[in-house]
Amino acid sequence: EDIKLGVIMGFTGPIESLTPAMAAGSEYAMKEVSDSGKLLGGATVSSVRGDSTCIDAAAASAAAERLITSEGVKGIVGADCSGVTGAILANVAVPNGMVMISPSATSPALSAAEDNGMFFRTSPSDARQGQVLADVLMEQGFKSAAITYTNNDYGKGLADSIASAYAAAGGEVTATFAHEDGKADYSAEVASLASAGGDILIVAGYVDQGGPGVIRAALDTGAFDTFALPDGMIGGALEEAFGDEIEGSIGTVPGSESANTTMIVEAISSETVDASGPYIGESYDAAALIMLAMQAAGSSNPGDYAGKIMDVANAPGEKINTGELAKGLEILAAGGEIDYVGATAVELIGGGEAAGGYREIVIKGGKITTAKYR
Amino acid sequence: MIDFLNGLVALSNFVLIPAIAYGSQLALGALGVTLIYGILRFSNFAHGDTMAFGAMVTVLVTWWLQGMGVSLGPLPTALLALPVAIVATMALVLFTDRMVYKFYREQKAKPVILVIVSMGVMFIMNGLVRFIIGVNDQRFSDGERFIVSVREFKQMTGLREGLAIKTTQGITVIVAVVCVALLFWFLNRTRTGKSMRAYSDNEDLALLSGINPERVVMYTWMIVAALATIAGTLYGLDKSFKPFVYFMLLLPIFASAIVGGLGNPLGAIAGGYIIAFSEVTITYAWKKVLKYWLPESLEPDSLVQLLSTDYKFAVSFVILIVVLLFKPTGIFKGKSV
Amino acid sequence: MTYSLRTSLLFLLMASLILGEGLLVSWNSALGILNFGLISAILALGVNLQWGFAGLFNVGVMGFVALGGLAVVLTSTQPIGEAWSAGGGRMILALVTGAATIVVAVIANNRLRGRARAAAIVAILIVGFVLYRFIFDPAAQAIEAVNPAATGYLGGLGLPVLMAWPIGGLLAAGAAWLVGKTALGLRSDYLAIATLGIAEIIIAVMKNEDWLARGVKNVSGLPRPMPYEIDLQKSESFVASAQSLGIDPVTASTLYVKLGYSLLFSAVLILILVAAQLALHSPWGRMMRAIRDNEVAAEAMGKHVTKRHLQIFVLGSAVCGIAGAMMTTLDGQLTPGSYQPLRYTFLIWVMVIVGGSGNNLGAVLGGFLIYFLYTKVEVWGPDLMQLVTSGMADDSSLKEHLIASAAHMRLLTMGVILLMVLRFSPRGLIPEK
Amino acid sequence: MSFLNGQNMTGGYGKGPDILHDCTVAVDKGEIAVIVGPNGAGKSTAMKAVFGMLNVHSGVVTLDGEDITKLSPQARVQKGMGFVPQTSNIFTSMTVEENLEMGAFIRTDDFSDTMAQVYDLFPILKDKRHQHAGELSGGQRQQVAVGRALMTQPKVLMLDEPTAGVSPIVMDELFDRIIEVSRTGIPILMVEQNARQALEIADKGYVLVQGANAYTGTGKELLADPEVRKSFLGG
Amino acid sequence: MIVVQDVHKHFGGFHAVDGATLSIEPGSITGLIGPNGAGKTTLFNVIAGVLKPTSGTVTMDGEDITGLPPHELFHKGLLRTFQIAHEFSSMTCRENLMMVPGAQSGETLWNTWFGRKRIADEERALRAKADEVLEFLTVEHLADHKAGQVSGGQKKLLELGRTMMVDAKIVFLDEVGAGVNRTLLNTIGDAILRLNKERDYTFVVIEHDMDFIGKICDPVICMAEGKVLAEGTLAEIKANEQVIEAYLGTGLKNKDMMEA
Ligand SMILES: Nc1ncnc2c1ncn2[C@@H]1O[C@H](COP(=O)(O)OP(=O)(O)OP(=O)(O)O)[C@@H](O)[C@H]1O
Ligand SMILES: Nc1ncnc2c1ncn2[C@@H]1O[C@H](COP(=O)(O)OP(=O)(O)OP(=O)(O)O)[C@@H](O)[C@H]1O
Ligand SMILES: [Mg+2]
Ligand SMILES: [Mg+2]
Repeated sequence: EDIKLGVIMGFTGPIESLTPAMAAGSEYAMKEVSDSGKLLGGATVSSVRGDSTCIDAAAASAAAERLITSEGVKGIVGADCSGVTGAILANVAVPNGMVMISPSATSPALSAAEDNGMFFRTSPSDARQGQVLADVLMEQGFKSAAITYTNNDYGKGLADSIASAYAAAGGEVTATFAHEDGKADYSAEVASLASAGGDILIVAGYVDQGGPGVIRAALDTGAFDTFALPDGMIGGALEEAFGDEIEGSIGTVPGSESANTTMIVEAISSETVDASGPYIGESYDAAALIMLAMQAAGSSNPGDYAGKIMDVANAPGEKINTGELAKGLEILAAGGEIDYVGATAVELIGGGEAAGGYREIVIKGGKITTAKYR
Repeated sequence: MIDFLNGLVALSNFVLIPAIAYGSQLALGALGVTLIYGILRFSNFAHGDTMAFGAMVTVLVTWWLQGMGVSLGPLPTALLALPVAIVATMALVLFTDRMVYKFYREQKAKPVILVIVSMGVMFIMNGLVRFIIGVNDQRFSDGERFIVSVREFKQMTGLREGLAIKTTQGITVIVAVVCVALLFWFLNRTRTGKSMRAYSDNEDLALLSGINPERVVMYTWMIVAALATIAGTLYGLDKSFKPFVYFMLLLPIFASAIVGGLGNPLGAIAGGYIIAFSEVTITYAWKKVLKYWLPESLEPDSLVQLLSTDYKFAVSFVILIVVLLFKPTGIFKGKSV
Repeated sequence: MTYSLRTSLLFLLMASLILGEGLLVSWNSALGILNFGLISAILALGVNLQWGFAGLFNVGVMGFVALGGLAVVLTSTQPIGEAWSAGGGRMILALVTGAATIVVAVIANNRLRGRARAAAIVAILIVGFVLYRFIFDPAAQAIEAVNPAATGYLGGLGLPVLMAWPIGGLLAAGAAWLVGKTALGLRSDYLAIATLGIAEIIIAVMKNEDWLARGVKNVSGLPRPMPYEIDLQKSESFVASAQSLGIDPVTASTLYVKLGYSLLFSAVLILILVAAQLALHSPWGRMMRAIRDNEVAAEAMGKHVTKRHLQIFVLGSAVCGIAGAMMTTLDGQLTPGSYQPLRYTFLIWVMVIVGGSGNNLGAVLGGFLIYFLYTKVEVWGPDLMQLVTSGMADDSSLKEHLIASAAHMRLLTMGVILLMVLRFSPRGLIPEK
Repeated sequence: MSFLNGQNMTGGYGKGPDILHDCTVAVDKGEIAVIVGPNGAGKSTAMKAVFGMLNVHSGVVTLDGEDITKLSPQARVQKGMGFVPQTSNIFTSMTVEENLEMGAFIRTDDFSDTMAQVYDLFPILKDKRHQHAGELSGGQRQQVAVGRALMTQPKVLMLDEPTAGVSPIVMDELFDRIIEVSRTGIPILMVEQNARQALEIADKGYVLVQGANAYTGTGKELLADPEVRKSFLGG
Repeated sequence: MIVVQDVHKHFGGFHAVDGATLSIEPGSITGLIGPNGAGKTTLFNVIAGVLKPTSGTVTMDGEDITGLPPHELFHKGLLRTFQIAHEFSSMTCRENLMMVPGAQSGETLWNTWFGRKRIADEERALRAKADEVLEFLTVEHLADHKAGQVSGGQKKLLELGRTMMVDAKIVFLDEVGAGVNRTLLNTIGDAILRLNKERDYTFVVIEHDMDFIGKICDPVICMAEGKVLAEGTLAEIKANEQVIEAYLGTGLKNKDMMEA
């Protein structure tokens, strides 16, 4: 049997440079499972990609529609951006009873979406990260900060939660300004942020969108020289672009000690896929969860395995790390229980979203280094 | 007095210098748009992607040069690569013209058809660039980053506020001024330039005067290709090269060309600065500057900001519309088809 | 080939494309395309009214579509009582103050002369602005503070969602009237960029004014005029009738809902199309064409050009607003960040031009065809790449590179198709007679 | 054979119906040939056909014995043909002087003399040399148009209603000048509705009706023909 | 009934109309002549509301109409033609005429949807009228041709034809004759005389053809350099030294005219 999984991401559009690696991450998990030959007695898994465009809800729904009704996929990894994710969920996934696990839609609003138990995400809601980042800032002694965020639901939600957590912890937010991704120039934003001042600039953006532009302008004008960077900003591109220019900057990314993405990143890195961006591990995990749940339910039917996703993701059971999917499948086949850890220390809470362990990073010697796990 | 200077330096550093540099970048892009409009009489949506293509060739050649160990000392190596890129871009646009636009010209299609056609070309060029170099940020700048950096400036003057002027900013401004002067001279003083204007005015009559229309079109595209490549490269040097951003640049570039008056090179320059300055100044938070300028008792604790930067783009459009209401064809009385 | 034969053939071809999608791919996908095709056709009609009839180069379509979308939220969601009590009254006062400032400024502009005029206007605007911000800021803050993750806005009127369509039209018409009053003195590309700017301003407001419709935080779960598929799947009578037709209940429910939308949208399209056709083939249409051809002469022949321009600009924009509301209803959510000029303005223009500007049937055809292609090239692009690379060695890096960039073939394919169509019929598929 | 000869031309615009039917116009060195006829007879069309701006599917055009039927308009300009069309015959967004310069576009010699002559002929243009031609009055535009053609120093000059809208005094001068030009050996082919004055100075006259030659003769002959006078010259 | 009082129109520093004062008697056919660039067309444009005068007033039947927009003047019965033809190029010649009458009930959107019957009746009448005018202008065969694709002279005829579609009080004709065949021009002259007699139209006619002016105009006004140079019957004007020097000249054409 060949089981098809849909991978719906914005292969064109504003985050087109992140998505190839994310898709490759999830497809890597599928390959791992297919190669093991242990899923449902030797089924193989293949992926069918669909373009979410990240922004066009209609196009994204049409793509999902096609995957489900004509390609006959049994589960969907995606979508990427929160807006289109919500649209696909409401218009296509729920009506068709399709399981959907998003690796990167982090909007808190999705927690409350009507999902009929079909929607999960492997990235934590932004509410949690705000708290973590605020803690890091206070511990490092940054007493005042300016915030700039990418003007979408991710950036806005994250900025809101950072601001409120930071203020609650006693920090002073001097200003909060949005920046639009893909714009030609960020002088205006940086000028105003500089005017507001602060010990550090929090940039809640994307590493291959407006984020670096803002940092560049801030560095060049001498407005700020240390930055606090949430998950969307952490990636190889950051090291490449700034190196030790942002020495001492701090950041947070979902992750835990026991989990690591290095293996996936190495496996998928190639000439054509730049694997330095975020959400690669999450994508791997999303695909892994679907397949593990199928194994647990003994069926590839979404209606059957949806209920098993929480079981395989959480304790009790044997911990399954990246690259150990075969082991997980075996245990499940034998009727045992697993606690999937994967690339991002998956722990699903509430309505099926990641609880979120975080890795605190610091830029040292021009490299992203791990300070500790939270 | 020192306080006043500090305030002034802060204002220059954060507002004036970035706005001038950004304005020049827009102006260079707008020159290309305005020329196509002025002579071939349509709004060329593919201009942003032409810029991206030109810049991409520069990036590739620069990498190659860097690999060979060639450098220009304090200046970016990309300047050496520029001529190659210009030639490549010229080849591309001339090829496009042959394959695409020529047909519609012969059909005497309405300008709006050409606009839509240029969107088709935009999609294709867009795909081409992403195809060759990918969608990610690419760095290719080297040489001395700053003419004056913040730290140097502070050391030099002993002021609390610093001032940075980047090499690329300097180059951009100089190049923009030189380009517009050359173009102005070319169009108004040379025979070829005049024949280009004549063609744009009345194609049939140009024919009757012995002007070869295909030649005019060819020259136009070649100049536009050169301008686009220069603009794209300078922008890429200053910020970074990313194909998608060139598409997004299109909007402010059009705004600049229009507010200045389509078809007029001086208008493109003026328009570029107007758009850039309105983006940067109107939403500026004056707190920092006022802290220096006002006596302590009056020091503001709010940001003293007229509008949030969220609206910077909106503001520049409001200004554009206001200008157009008083000067319906732009500041320099542009054309309209 | 005669004109009407050509037209019928083209529509037949379009119908068979959609039917083919249904037979070869899936009926769900076909109906999905049909529904967006219907909305696109309405949008194209709106633009064609303005451009094809009157020569108004409106590139602000996106703004009016977005206003239609906003209308859905303002009409159909439940009011948030808490937010209203937190700052509703004050917000209304602020908006009234803002409007009053502008009205007073306009009056001053008309009444006063000379230097006093400029001074008075500046003074009025500054005082008004400060007053406005003074009332507005706390109100907005208070409203946005009410449960920001889930609400944080005023909510709507709680009316049936179908009401949102005409209201969307009205909202767009109102905005168009304001825009028209100020900007319709402009011509060709100057008008274009002005309208483009206005659309950007509308989007900026929708993105940043969270109290209004949650800004970039989006409003999802909007009410819909059709039953939910889940409910249908649970309804026994529905399941029974589905089974009697031999369709599995899940598919039947999704098809049922889509078909319902198709009928609603078709009704709107036909209504607007008939009205537009009647108007075009009448002295009114003739007058409009005259104005488009030569404004100076039309003015000398007693036609009130400005008034007519305003009329058609408002009408066309209202149609776009209706379509925008329909689209948001279909999406079930309002995401201001998703309004991009490329998709909501230029794609519509492509529809009009490819279909044949100045011809209503052309616009409708263009709407269907271009939307169809826009969705299909997502599939064709990668297929094309597979085909291109099929001859290459499996491990060649060029092949890998080509396959990896296949997603970008979407726009490229779109571009190629666009150029092809315009090459073979430069005046559009169904040109103006 | 005449110096410029449009022989038995048949053709029309684009894919439309034929406008010209077997129409012949010709002019020799030192001659002035005038075409007259009712509105829509095809006079302008005949001129355009001679200049290669039309599909002529039968008939030939020769210049100085050479068959130029297949040449593009530009190439005909290079061969020394000058043409003033009836409508949109100036560059409105360029100054008067630039308009004249464009007339001399194919010349590589110094053309300041010719320009001075044109300014002598039309003094008003000298006053307005730096003004955009689009801002001129109707008659002034016409003067620019003729001036532009004169700048070419053509081997043969074709004028489509050069005197439409010019005042009597300028018209007189224009005719004088046309006679002068023709005396230097340059053949002149023109369409005129001020037909009586034009035929007065014409060596050859053609009356076109519905795209075909109706009457041909010397200017005097046509003027003397009562039928022609009544039907085409306004009695 | 039209009184032009000290009208100035400046373009930058150039005074195109420089203090023109004249009055047009009801029921007259006034000829307006003058050298190229005298300001005749500019004066027309000021009267017809296309240009706003720099100073001065225009009154019609005692009512100040200075600066009123053209469409309002049209409804007051003031029509004009353009020196450079302004046809509606993508419409047929018949449509060019049918669009003219004001207050067509089919011009309101409401009626296009709910008043089809009335529109159909009106259209039939209009069509007949338009065909009549086309026939009069000898271009009935062009009724269904696009106006952009007819000859230069035919476009001028359409200009004139439009003014014949409605009952006008006063019609300004800007060089209807230029480019029009002289035989046809004679017919047009007759028509103008007839409209003047039978329907009481007032005409103001700019023309450089003295035969035509002589045949239909009385009085004749000669402008030069933006001012009124002379006024009177054609004979008086022709005898005026200044007019001869500035405008008529003594050349071929003049001779020819004297002979005639
Ligand atoms: N828009 C303008 N800008 C500058 N000058 C202008 C403009 N329009 C007209 N003029 C000038 O005003 C003068 C009068 O022009 P007008 O068209 O009124 O002349 P006219 O008497 O109608 O001449 P003609 O008999 O040649 O038609 C001319 O010298 C012309 O150059
Ligand atoms: N661009 C065109 N396309 C199609 N038909 C045209 C075009 N121009 C003119 N015609 C037609 O060709 C015929 C001859 O036109 P032409 O311009 O040669 O007339 P003409 O003799 O110059 O008249 P006039 O004295 O009025 O200028 C007319 O019936 C006209 O309708
Ligand atoms: Mg003619
Ligand atoms: Mg005139």
